[in-house]
Amino acid sequence: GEETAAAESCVDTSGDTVKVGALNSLSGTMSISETTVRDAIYLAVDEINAAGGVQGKQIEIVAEDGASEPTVFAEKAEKLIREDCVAAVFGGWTSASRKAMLPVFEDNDSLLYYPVQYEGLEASENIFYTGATTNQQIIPALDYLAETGVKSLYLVGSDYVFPRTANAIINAYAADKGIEIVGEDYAQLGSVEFSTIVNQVSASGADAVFNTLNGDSNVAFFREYANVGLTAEQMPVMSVSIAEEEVGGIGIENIEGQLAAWNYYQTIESPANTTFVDAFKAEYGADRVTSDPMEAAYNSVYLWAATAEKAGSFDVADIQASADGVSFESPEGTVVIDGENHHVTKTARIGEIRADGLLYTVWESAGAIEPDPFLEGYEWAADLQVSE
Amino acid sequence: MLRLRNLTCGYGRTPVVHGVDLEVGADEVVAVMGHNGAGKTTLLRAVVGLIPVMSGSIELDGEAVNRRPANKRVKAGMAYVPQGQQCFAHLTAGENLRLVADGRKSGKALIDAQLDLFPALRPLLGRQAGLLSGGQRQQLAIARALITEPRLLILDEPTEGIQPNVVAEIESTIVDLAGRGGLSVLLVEQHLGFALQAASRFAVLRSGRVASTGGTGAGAVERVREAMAI
Amino acid sequence: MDLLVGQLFTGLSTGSILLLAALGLSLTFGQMGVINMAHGEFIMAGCYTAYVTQQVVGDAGVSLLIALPVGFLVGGAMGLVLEWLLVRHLYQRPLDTLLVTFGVGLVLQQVARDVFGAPAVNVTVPEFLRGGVDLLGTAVPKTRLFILALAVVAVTVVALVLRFTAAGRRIRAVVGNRDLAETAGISSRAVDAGTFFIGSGLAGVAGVALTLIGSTSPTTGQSYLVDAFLVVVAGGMGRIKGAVVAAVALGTFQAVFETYSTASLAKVGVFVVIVVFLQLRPQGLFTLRTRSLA
Amino acid sequence: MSRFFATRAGVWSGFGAAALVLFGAAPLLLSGFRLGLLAQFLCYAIVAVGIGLAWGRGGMLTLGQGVFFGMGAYLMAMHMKMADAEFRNGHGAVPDFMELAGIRELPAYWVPFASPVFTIAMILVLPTGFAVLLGFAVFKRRVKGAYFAILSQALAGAFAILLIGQQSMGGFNGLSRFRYFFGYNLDDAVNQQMLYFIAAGVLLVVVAVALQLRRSRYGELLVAVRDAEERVRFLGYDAANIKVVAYAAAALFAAVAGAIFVPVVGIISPASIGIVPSIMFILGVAIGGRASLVGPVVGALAVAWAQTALSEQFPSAWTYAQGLLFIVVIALLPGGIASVAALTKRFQAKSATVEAAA
Amino acid sequence: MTTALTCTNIHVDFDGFKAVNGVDLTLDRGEVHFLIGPNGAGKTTLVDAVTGLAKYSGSVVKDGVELRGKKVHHIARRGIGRTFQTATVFEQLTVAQNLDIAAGAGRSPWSLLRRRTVLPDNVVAVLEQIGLAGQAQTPAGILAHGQKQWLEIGMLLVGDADVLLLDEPIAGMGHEERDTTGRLLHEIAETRAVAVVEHDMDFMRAFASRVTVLHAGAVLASGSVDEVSNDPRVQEVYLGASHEQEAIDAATA
Ligand SMILES: Nc1ncnc2c1ncn2[C@@H]1O[C@H](COP(=O)(O)OP(=O)(O)OP(=O)(O)O)[C@@H](O)[C@H]1O
Ligand SMILES: Nc1ncnc2c1ncn2[C@@H]1O[C@H](COP(=O)(O)OP(=O)(O)OP(=O)(O)O)[C@@H](O)[C@H]1O
Ligand SMILES: NC(N)=O
Ligand SMILES: [Mg+2]
Ligand SMILES: [Mg+2]
Repeated sequence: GEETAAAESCVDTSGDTVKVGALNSLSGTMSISETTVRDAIYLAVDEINAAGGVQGKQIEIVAEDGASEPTVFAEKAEKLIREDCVAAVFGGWTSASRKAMLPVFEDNDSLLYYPVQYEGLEASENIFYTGATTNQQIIPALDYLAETGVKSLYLVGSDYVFPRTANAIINAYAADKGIEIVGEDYAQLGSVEFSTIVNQVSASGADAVFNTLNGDSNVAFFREYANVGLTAEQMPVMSVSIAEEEVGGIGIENIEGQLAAWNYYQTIESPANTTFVDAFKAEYGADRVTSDPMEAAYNSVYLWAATAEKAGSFDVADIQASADGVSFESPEGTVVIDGENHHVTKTARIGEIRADGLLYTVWESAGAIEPDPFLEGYEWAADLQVSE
Repeated sequence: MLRLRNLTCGYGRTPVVHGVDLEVGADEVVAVMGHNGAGKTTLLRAVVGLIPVMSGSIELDGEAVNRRPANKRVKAGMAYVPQGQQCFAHLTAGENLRLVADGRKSGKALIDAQLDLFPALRPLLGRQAGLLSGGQRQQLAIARALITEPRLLILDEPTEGIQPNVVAEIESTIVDLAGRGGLSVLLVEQHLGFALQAASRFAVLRSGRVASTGGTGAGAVERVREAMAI
Repeated sequence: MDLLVGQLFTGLSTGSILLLAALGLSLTFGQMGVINMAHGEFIMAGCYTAYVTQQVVGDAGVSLLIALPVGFLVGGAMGLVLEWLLVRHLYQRPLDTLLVTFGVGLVLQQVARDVFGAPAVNVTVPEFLRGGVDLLGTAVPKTRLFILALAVVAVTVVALVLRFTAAGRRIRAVVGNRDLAETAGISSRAVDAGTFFIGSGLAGVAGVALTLIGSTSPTTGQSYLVDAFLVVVAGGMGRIKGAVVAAVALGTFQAVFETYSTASLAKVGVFVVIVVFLQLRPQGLFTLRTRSLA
Repeated sequence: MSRFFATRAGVWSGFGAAALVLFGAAPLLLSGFRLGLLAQFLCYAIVAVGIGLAWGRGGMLTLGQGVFFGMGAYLMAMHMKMADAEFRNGHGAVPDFMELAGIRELPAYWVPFASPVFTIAMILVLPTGFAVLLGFAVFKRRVKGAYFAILSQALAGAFAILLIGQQSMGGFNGLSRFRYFFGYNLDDAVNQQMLYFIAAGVLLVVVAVALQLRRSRYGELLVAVRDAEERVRFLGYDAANIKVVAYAAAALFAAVAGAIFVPVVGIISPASIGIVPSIMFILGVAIGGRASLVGPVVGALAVAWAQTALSEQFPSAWTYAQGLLFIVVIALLPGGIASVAALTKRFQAKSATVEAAA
Repeated sequence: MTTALTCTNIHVDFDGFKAVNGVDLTLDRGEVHFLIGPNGAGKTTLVDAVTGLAKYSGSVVKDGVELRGKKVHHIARRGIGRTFQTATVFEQLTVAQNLDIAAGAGRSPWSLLRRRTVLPDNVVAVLEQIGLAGQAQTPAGILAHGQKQWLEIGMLLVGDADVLLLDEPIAGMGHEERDTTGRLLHEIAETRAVAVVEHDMDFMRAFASRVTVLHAGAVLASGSVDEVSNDPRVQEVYLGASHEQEAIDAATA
């Protein structure tokens, strides 16, 4: 909002608290995933408050329900900014919800910290992306498959933007690397009828399956997959949306040995992760697991706090100006904000699902990967690039 | 057999029948007459239990049955043939009969007896009742009621839409059954000739109130006419 | 070729799943005219019954066999409560039952979320139903064969009961004319409650069976609901025969269409086919006519 | 009371009062954010008026209004995206979301939506025309009652699925990020207020149209068809035509509401038009009173407001509240809020009779 | 007298069952034509056929126009009106609204979309004629059975039907009401053709101009009241032995 005064900020930090928003779906289909993110945000806020807060101020959370609906996300984001006058908002999961909120944050010149891996090709001044972009998740996963000798791939995904973009990238990658894409299928979000798709996968004789299905569909897909007799040895499935949370519902007997690509697993051995996992379990129960989006959400609060400390202000412009290079010793390793595109550096990891329902790193990138949301560093991706 | 005391009933919150007193003795046939909309059907519906009683009471064999659901009253010996040739449209004619014969010891024989009474129904047993002609449905309805071997038969314009020669049959059947003993009849009928022939007593309803009662002997025609005319 | 055989079987299997989900509806909706939008949540309750049973019993095979009847009772009991509290007051207002039961569905979903948590839980498939059998060169999952068999059994039992037993006649009588049934000595309250119990119980059974192939989460059930209603509509209200044919036809159409197009378009295709089909047979495949004007 | 509003003077004073509240009080009392919210709610109210007509008066429980709402919204959104693209990259430019989806060439069917006139014409004609076609297909074949309800619900489902699959229509994400509304910058608070006034004005117009339809002979005919469709045929009317008119009017209202919704809210996606949102449209109508004229408006506003207010305070409780509202209102108060007055009267009458009887 | 409607060789077949089997029938203006016959003879089915509700073979011609294959509402607009064995009126609407709707099948869409300011003259006249002028503003749902049937007839009259097919119009009526109805029918029939399906023989004897007897889907006899009453075949299948008794009843009444 350059021309108008509509974006006059009402953030008030004169007292000894600073308000932030937590905007996640607590109802509707996405509440499954987003409540876990909410838990991680609260954990981080509690820890920071216990350690003295940000610039000496206690963080106060204003919570809102996105209700799994993009319009509600937009409405609630506007409410948090204009009525509650929060300094920043943490939340969102689906790209649809992010796309709905983006103009709200831009028009009102406020900040969103978005914690989920996504399809890239976006960089807003008003959003900090703490999940992976495609070159920190999809491309490493492809590299791994190519390394293990996969020559043909079958693509299965839910019908929305992330899988579609991911598959566009995979197709470009495959064309460049001589990998054959033998099939590409999309199922409605929430669909549980996978007989046809699995029959086709089975008949295709592909070396591996790249799976971008989301949510409950994974349960039906993997059951069908196992039931027609396909196994991880014959035809491994590389998934990018199945984390520790989902494995239980799918049933370990259906998915043991399959692969996933993320930046974080609960099993990562590092002091930061041990602290995180212990704190999380102490807060929410020993039976709970931690996962990549939770970790990214946890990180996002710390990154915001660190940036505010560095800027010495909660002002949006100051935070934007100070963000570059801010880092955090996170459970997945050191993450650093790229001031240019507002993404963070991340370490890519391929995980294997084992009998205990957890994912174990079987491969990891040499150090953290710089974020490249527009895939400018990849020649084969030239056709995918967009003008910003 | 049946005694109505100060019975008031109607639809929703509007009473249609007001404070009716009426009695049907054992083996007696009582005809209720009255203009269209006088409340005859409403009265009968209350007696069988299809609409609630607002005040007053309905006694069957000296016992108040006000609060019993219709099906219990039927099991206690009432049978009802509603106005308008009603049947279970989606069941076959045969199933309509078997439905009420189910669970009765001599169900088959009972059905047969009715088919002898209404031979026109025999070839129609396999046809869906909803497809029958109006008169065929009415015959079916009467047959269905008789199968339950009622002690009190409640008929709402039973001859409406029935061909003359069958009307005569029905008439003689009713007189016959009542004459044999064990059956009382409460009959609503517009057809004066039929009503006075079949019944031993009559009551005329006007605007939901009993306007006149009496025996069906000589002069009854005039008294009914007079009660209805005003 | 293999694929085609596979797809034909898939159609049959999808059809049997639809049928299982729709069978209860063809009683409560088709027979009684109640548009029970909470039917999906009764299916969901069946799923959680299977889950809880498995937690208690342990052995997946034994628990499946126990869960089937228990699921019937759980679904049926929920149906009874719903019928007693709400539906019985609404028999004259079928469209209103749709909205009321939609509200019930919302509440039940939230209850499931609060009790079992939002993420899906896992119901383990028994050893004897794992893997597939080879049919004409394609691997057909045993779970699907099991569901197919279950659907056949359930449909046969329901159809025979409705057609040939006194109870069936009573159900059809009450459905046709409640007042008249009362005066024929039938307790319409009892029949209504009984019919709703069975219809809802069948949803519970469907739920238990569906844990073999799908997920068990608060929103499971929803995904089957609209398709199940379409099956009943296309088959003709209250016609079991129609429901069977419609379920298999829609399942096969979807499976074959999906092979040459996408799963999403197949869903749209199903809708278009039904609208076109209703042009030819507005009251569904098999209908009972009457001469009344109502 | 109700008698007064049936008179000519009553009607005018009713509209006057509504106009005073909508154009006077609300903008004065509400913050810019709340006024924007109210504009959004008014869009729902416009849809509700149409449902009241089709369902309350015509007996057609249309569970698929999301389809028409969505059509209006998407058509408007297409124009706004075109305008934005043109502003950024010149005439014929590809909107941003298409670039993301890898679409480099503007699809032909998008091209005419550069024209505001064409867009408005399409918003008025396309959804209505579709409703007429579908209405004919369905009503001519005498599909009605529960059949119609379920079919219309399936339609909403199918439409949402279809849109999700169309990358050139924004797919699952839908269309968002609009800068201009017919040349006016949406960032500007004054223009946001103007949008609110448009919504309020359209609502009044729609209510007036519905009022006329109800009071006309057509309105009586519609009730006649609702209660005894077959009989109407024997009087020489084509009952299907009568139903189609109400259905199409409801579709038109929904489409216009959708078209206003887009600039007000800033996004339209399949999530706002599928099965569940379509049923939610019904909730307000049921609560307000399906058969009354202003009931649906009041109900829609009340539900939308309650949702916002309750979900701020008790996020997950809203689901329960929604469910219970459906149950309680429809089961116990089928006439909605509009029937409360009549009900109290009856209740008093009843207790009077009970006393008299006792 | 002019011929209003000619039915030739009508056959109606329900899955092999011949409900109407080669019926010829003409209805003339100026007469009240009774259709009688045993239950299930096919009377209602014949009416169904003429009004477009049942599929048939053969021909139905009104004023030179073939009606077979036309839609229900087109047939109605050609001036053929019918009532049903059970009265169906629009219960939620008032008597006047019922009649107004019935009067308006030919109205332009434009006039439909406007408010009714005054009752059309023909509606007022018919209200008078059917004796419901006092109940013009009463919702039809709370009318008595017989009044509903008069209203139904009135609805046909305002709709300018000049062939009226009435299926048991006096079912459930009392004596005076029957007489009133009978006179009404004759009044109506002065300029129209009226066909009445009835089982009430007193009523038929009192008001029939001509009688056609159907049996098993075919015409058994046709002629004046006396001709058909004395036809032994009619007595056998329809009137029965008791029709003497009926005659006595009628005499005492
Ligand atoms: N379901 C109903 N709801 C409200 N009022 C009704 C209902 N049924 C009948 N009435 C009214 O109750 C009154 C009495 O009707 P009822 O049917 O008892 O008359 P009746 O004497 O049987 O007449 P008929 O000889 O025409 O059968 C009438 O004024 C009628 O309009
Ligand atoms: N749709 C149908 N399918 C099968 N049979 C039918 C159908 N409609 C009517 N019938 C049969 O056709 C015959 C003629 O019926 P219709 O109703 O015309 O008789 P009706 O002469 O009007 O008799 P009533 O005097 O009893 O009203 C009856 O045997 C009836 O059962
Ligand atoms: N960003 C995602 N996973 O929608
Ligand atoms: Mg009566
Ligand atoms: Mg007949």
